[in-house]
Amino acid sequence: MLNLFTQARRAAGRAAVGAATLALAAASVPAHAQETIKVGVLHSLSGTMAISETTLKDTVLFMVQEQNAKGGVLGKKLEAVVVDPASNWPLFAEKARELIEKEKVAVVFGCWTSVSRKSVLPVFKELNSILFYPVQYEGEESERNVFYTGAAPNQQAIPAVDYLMENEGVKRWVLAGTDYVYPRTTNKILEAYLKSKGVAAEDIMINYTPFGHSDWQTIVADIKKFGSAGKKTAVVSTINGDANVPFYKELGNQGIKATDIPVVAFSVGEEELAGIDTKPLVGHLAAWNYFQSVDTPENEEFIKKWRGYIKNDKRVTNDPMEATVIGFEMWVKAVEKAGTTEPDKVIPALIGVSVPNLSGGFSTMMPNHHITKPVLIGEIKDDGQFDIVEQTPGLIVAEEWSPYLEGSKDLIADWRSPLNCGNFNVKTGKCGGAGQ
Amino acid sequence: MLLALAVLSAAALSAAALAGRAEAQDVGGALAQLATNKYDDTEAALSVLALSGDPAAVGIVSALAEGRLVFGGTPPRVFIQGEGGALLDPLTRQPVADAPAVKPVRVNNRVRRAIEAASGALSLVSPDPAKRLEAAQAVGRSRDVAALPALDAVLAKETDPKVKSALALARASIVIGQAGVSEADRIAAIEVVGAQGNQDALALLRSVPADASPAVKDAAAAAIAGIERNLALWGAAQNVWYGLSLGSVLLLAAIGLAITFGVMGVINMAHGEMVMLGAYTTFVVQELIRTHNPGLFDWSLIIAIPLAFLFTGLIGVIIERTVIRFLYGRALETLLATWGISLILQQAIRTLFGPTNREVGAPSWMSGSFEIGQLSITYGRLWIIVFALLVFVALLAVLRLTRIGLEMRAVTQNRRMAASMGIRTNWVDAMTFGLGSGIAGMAGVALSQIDNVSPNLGQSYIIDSFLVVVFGGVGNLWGTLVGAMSLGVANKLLEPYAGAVLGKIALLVIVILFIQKRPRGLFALKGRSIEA
Amino acid sequence: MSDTETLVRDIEPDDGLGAAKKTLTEALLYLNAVTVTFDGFRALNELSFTVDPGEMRAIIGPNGAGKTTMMDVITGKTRPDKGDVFFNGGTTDLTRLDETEIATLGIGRKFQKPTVFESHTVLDNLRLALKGQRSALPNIFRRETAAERECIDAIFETIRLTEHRDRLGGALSHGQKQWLEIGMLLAQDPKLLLVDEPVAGMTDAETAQTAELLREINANGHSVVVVEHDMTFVRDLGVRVMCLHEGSVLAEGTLDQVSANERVIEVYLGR
Amino acid sequence: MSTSETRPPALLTTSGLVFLGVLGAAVVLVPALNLLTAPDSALHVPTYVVSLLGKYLTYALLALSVDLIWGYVGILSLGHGAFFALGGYAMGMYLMRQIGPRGVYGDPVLPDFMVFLNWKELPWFWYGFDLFPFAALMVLLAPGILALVFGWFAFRSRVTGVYLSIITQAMTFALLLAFFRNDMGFGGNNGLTDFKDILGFNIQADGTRVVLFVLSAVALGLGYVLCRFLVRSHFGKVLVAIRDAETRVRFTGYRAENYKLVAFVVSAMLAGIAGALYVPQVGIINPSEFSPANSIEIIVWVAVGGRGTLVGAALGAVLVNYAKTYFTSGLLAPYWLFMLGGLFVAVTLFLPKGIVGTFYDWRARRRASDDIPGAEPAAAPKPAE
Repeated sequence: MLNLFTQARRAAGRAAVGAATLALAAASVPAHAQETIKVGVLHSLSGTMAISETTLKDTVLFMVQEQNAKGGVLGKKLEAVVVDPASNWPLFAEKARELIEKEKVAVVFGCWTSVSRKSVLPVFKELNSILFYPVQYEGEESERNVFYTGAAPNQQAIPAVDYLMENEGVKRWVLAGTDYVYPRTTNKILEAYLKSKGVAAEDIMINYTPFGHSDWQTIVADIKKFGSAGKKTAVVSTINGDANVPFYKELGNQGIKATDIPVVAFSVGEEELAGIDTKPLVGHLAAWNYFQSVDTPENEEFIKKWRGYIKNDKRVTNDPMEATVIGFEMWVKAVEKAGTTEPDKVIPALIGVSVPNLSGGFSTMMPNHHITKPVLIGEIKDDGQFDIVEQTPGLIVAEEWSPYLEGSKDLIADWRSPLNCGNFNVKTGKCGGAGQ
Repeated sequence: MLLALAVLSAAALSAAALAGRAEAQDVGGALAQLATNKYDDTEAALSVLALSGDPAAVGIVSALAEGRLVFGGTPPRVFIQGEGGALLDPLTRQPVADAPAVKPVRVNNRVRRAIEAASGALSLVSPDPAKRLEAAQAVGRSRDVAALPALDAVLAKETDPKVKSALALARASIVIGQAGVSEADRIAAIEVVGAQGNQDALALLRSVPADASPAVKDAAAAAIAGIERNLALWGAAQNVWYGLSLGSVLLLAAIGLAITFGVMGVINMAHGEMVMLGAYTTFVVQELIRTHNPGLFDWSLIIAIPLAFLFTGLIGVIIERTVIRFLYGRALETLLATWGISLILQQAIRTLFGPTNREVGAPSWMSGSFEIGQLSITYGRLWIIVFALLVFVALLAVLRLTRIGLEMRAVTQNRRMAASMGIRTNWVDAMTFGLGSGIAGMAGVALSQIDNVSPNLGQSYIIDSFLVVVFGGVGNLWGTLVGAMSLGVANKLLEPYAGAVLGKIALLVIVILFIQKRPRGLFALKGRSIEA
Repeated sequence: MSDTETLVRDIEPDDGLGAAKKTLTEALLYLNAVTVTFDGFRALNELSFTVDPGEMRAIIGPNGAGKTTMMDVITGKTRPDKGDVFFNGGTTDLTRLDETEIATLGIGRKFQKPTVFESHTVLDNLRLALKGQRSALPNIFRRETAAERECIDAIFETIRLTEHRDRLGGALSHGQKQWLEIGMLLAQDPKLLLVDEPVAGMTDAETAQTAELLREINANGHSVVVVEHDMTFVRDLGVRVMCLHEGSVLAEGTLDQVSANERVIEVYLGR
Repeated sequence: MSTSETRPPALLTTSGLVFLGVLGAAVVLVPALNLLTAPDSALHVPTYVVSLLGKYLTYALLALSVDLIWGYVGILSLGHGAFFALGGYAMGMYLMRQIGPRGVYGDPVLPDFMVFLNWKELPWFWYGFDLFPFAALMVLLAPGILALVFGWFAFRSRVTGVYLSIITQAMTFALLLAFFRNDMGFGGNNGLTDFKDILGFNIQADGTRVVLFVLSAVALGLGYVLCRFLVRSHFGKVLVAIRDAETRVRFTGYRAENYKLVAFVVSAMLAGIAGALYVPQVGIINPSEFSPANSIEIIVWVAVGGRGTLVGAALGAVLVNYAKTYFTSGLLAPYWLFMLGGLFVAVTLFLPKGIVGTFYDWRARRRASDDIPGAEPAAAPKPAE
């Protein structure tokens, strides 16, 4: 009896100590006096997305260094806090929470995939912080705490399709994508758009493949077959990162040349091409808002500084990098305008902020938290760069809610007073989507 | 690239045939158009050049194709950039004295097509039959009506039967969908095109205008039906070929695992990383060749194969000596340890080479394709199948015929007995693991040709590899061969019906059910197995 | 898994001396013309014999004679290619049942290599073997009854392992494992015990004790079939002996009769 | 004088008591330190730590479920993440239905992703998930039925060892591919997210988070007691016997496949509960939970903590995940895979029985003279079964 009692007491004692240690170990180290402004970097450095996101981490670090060289912001130095969400979506949310709650960062630059953004959204809303999201995406979103510096579908996909119709006389379309939300939505929008332009349903082929799909023999053969129906055919590719290399390799292998069936891609940039021998791909297209080959003094200087920073004179630049840079500069400007890093002050201050982009114009943050962008169409060259064959004359405003989709055609976002709403329904005149 | 500097003899072209088009415009006007650097103008200029018959036209078109046609100055003029960057007058080919700053005339897909058509039209009269053949095909592809008179002219004179039939096909391709062609002419064209029996012919046949006469339409419909039947058969063969090709990739990925896992019983989660290391070895070899001896590029894969084998084999031996050897008889712990090793290797490569894809080029003998009937076979895939089978045969030979192979089998079958017979089991273990890893490395060389060379490369093969080995029967190399090939073919036969994703899911379910039927795989080893 | 005992393969069919045949209804175990083939090797070739209720039978024979395969067939581990295997006076066709059903019918088996539950205590080994509830769900809430406890104590006495009851099965010596396994058979209370090489690796004293143990078990009404190489042990058992060769019965009778058989001497005992 | 009447092994051993004690203390201390102390106090536990700990606890429950079948029955499931994810999806579907008209499109019934893809009505398999009891039932049934069907086939056909492991992996991989398909109606790659309420409570409120943490701790505690109860019963002894000598068990008259099946289903249900508690705390469920790598990681947690010890599995899950959280931030972030990989290699080489297993060995050696039978037998894990 006695034995049992002491045993239980001992156990309880150990338990208490254990729990306390556990709690303490996990608890934050108390933040010492803030001499710096912390900037969170939430990009995967390992796992499947590291391939794309690591560069963006470097870009933010580069921008922080540049800004500090200029004297920082509000007289304080910036300090980047890097975490690795490891391409794991729940971990994105956890790390976002850590950045905001424990590290007390003023702003976060991060995410690549839509799912990672969706995963962190509730955290940013709950903790009222700011996220800059630098990647082209499917739209259908506008949140108070998020600023989207990548393209919405109308800033990338639709101009690309227009180009193919006008310049290549394309009549038949293959919409090939990885099976996730960005291709699904973009293709839905494109399908509606093409039909509105008089393209018949049988002239549209839609194909989805899983992530990392590596055996493209059948699908490329199908595309070839579809393309031999006597009408000029093009492929609109929303194939995601990893699957692109084998896709293009198979195109080259099966001898599909850009002059026969051009492929226009929305997720293939300089970084992705760096891993492919592009000689067989010359002439295939990509639509972005920035190319490394943009011929402006701003871009030239940026590339020079970037290569100096990264200590690699072959390192390429790409569109999401430009979007990160624009976002960063907008944030700096807005903080200086607001005189504080307080999100509630910075968020309204960001609307209307205009900064030079790298293609020679200015990009402005619109009330829907998306930015204005030029659209560039480039053809792949044999050196892995793009030859810009078309550039929209002006800047295009993002349609965060696509007019081509059933659910969103009546929605708009405007984060200014009095609307202050990300999904205002112009029909019902109410905030909150379709309303009751 | 389509066109060498073959000098066009103006006399050879029937001037009468071209008179209708080229009257108002001249080469000079075309050059002025080229200098505006607008795609529309460039395209128009090309069609003028194609029909001009001017001896300089060939040179101008090929310069444009090669990116050596430049413009500059005020008003803008066009030059050809010669060797060493000197600017030449496009007509006289003499160096110009007051060279302005220049930029290349821009080219896009539309212009590229026009270039192809123009150079085709221009080289239809080349003395080289191979050139003429190419030109005939190019003209056929362009389906440019303007080329019709020229085609007719050369067709009458052509003597080479191959070129002649290509010319006839090109003519038919143009005529078939053209308005204002006589019924007989069109039906003849349908016959010529229909005889091709391929996908392109189908496309052409479908382009018969809707307002054509019923006889024409019937002829076209009959030809289409014939071709479609034919193609359906070939399609099935093509799918089997794709399946074998996928199977060979699976075989390559799995065969090293058949050694480390199948024979040694190590649940080797780092197997995929060995494949990745092999691919990176290829990348390094190619980089070195590019910088030091570009002439050897076509040999890069041949050079990389033994190096990849040795390098990954060495890594394998190191892993075996430092980690695996403490874990024999504890197969599950090898899963844990090799999983850790795979994380370390991935991150090591990420740190050394960066997280992005690396470019591994294809040597010329692996590019392109050829056709057997309607079966299109790409050289790259063919070589991978050949390579996979060679590796398989070589491995069998090593295990069956060599001393070390005998010792490996002895050790895996009865370690104690082998040891007591004087076999250095430690050494044999290291060699076996090294062999399996080395083979994975060689697979990496082949896979670098069709997949991403990135730190994640290995992860995408590990599940399939295990599936193949288990499906085939652990410890049986023939099982791995049959397993890989049957999974590959089954996948490719399912894909056209179910789509890529559902096809793969269906295949996984089939494998799961199959294992219920044969709990030890296709070729179960009777008696002793790795689980003993 | 240790169930992959080396499969024994025979090479050529033999003329096969007819075994003494009991009628189907009298025999506890009845094998008729059982043939098993592995990859072309005839492990059992038209094997026929019977075991009476309460009988103890010793089976000898060279390696590869088909002894283990015979046990596999009886216990449902291997399905015969052809032939009949009946139990309980012909009421039950064993070829249609699986191992578990056959075990439940009352056929217990001791493996060639002693197989006890190594990470259980000796006591738990016996508890697991003890005749009783075999279904999964009721066993979650099962409690040991006094009767069961007594029964286990009795078995401990029989197999002489009482003082080892709390040791892990894996910690026992080879001979102790053999006894424990026999004890587990007893706990199952089967009608027929198949005992494969029970004295392999035992000292002479242990061998003698084992023989006595088996006789005791037999005396309590269990039929026993023992496969053994050890002639001294077989002699100690003092029962009817059957010699298998190449999958069929070569000779049958008392040990003296069998060991005097020319063929037996030739293929097995040696000159 | 029945001599077999030795003391049956206690339901709770010393380590079990310590384990439950730690959990109990955490249940009291963590909420108290979170809710009752000032945010700037040194003792304050921030909410994100509460959620983090809650997440670890669900992982611990998942590890426990794996240890039940791997440690005690020898079934190495490389697909247990599938059961976890199914439980998570069942809970996620409930949480999606709770959003109601508060989604961005404001559709009263359809979740956002369905509006987005122009779905007109709710697919049949989403019916009922607006009711918590139904969802809770599905948390158990979805993984349970999958395990039942899969196990019934596999165990009856006597698929064992690596073959079983690989087909469990194939199972989770097939589910991964299936759930990635947007046409399946589970939100594709984006999965289910943007949850608002659970049972009417705001899912982001500190109070809700604390309650979820407490529930996770209680579930883990009960799960532990359940597993202990199972493994020390006659049923549990049969399980261990199956692990060590399955053939012997069959020849002893037990239907080994039924025992395995019961254990497998119970384990899958525990994993499902873990998934259901996980989802509201991390705020998202997506098909990557089905990825085979995740399932392998669970095995790694169990191995690190100590296979066949239950407490070790839970401890391993918490430790490895804490290490992950710790290493993925700050300066080490780019190199954390080296640490984690190195940790796994080191554990296999130097602590082959895992942390708790090694501790038991050490304690057993120290007590060698005492010979206390009540101590858990240091279950010697066998190689690939």
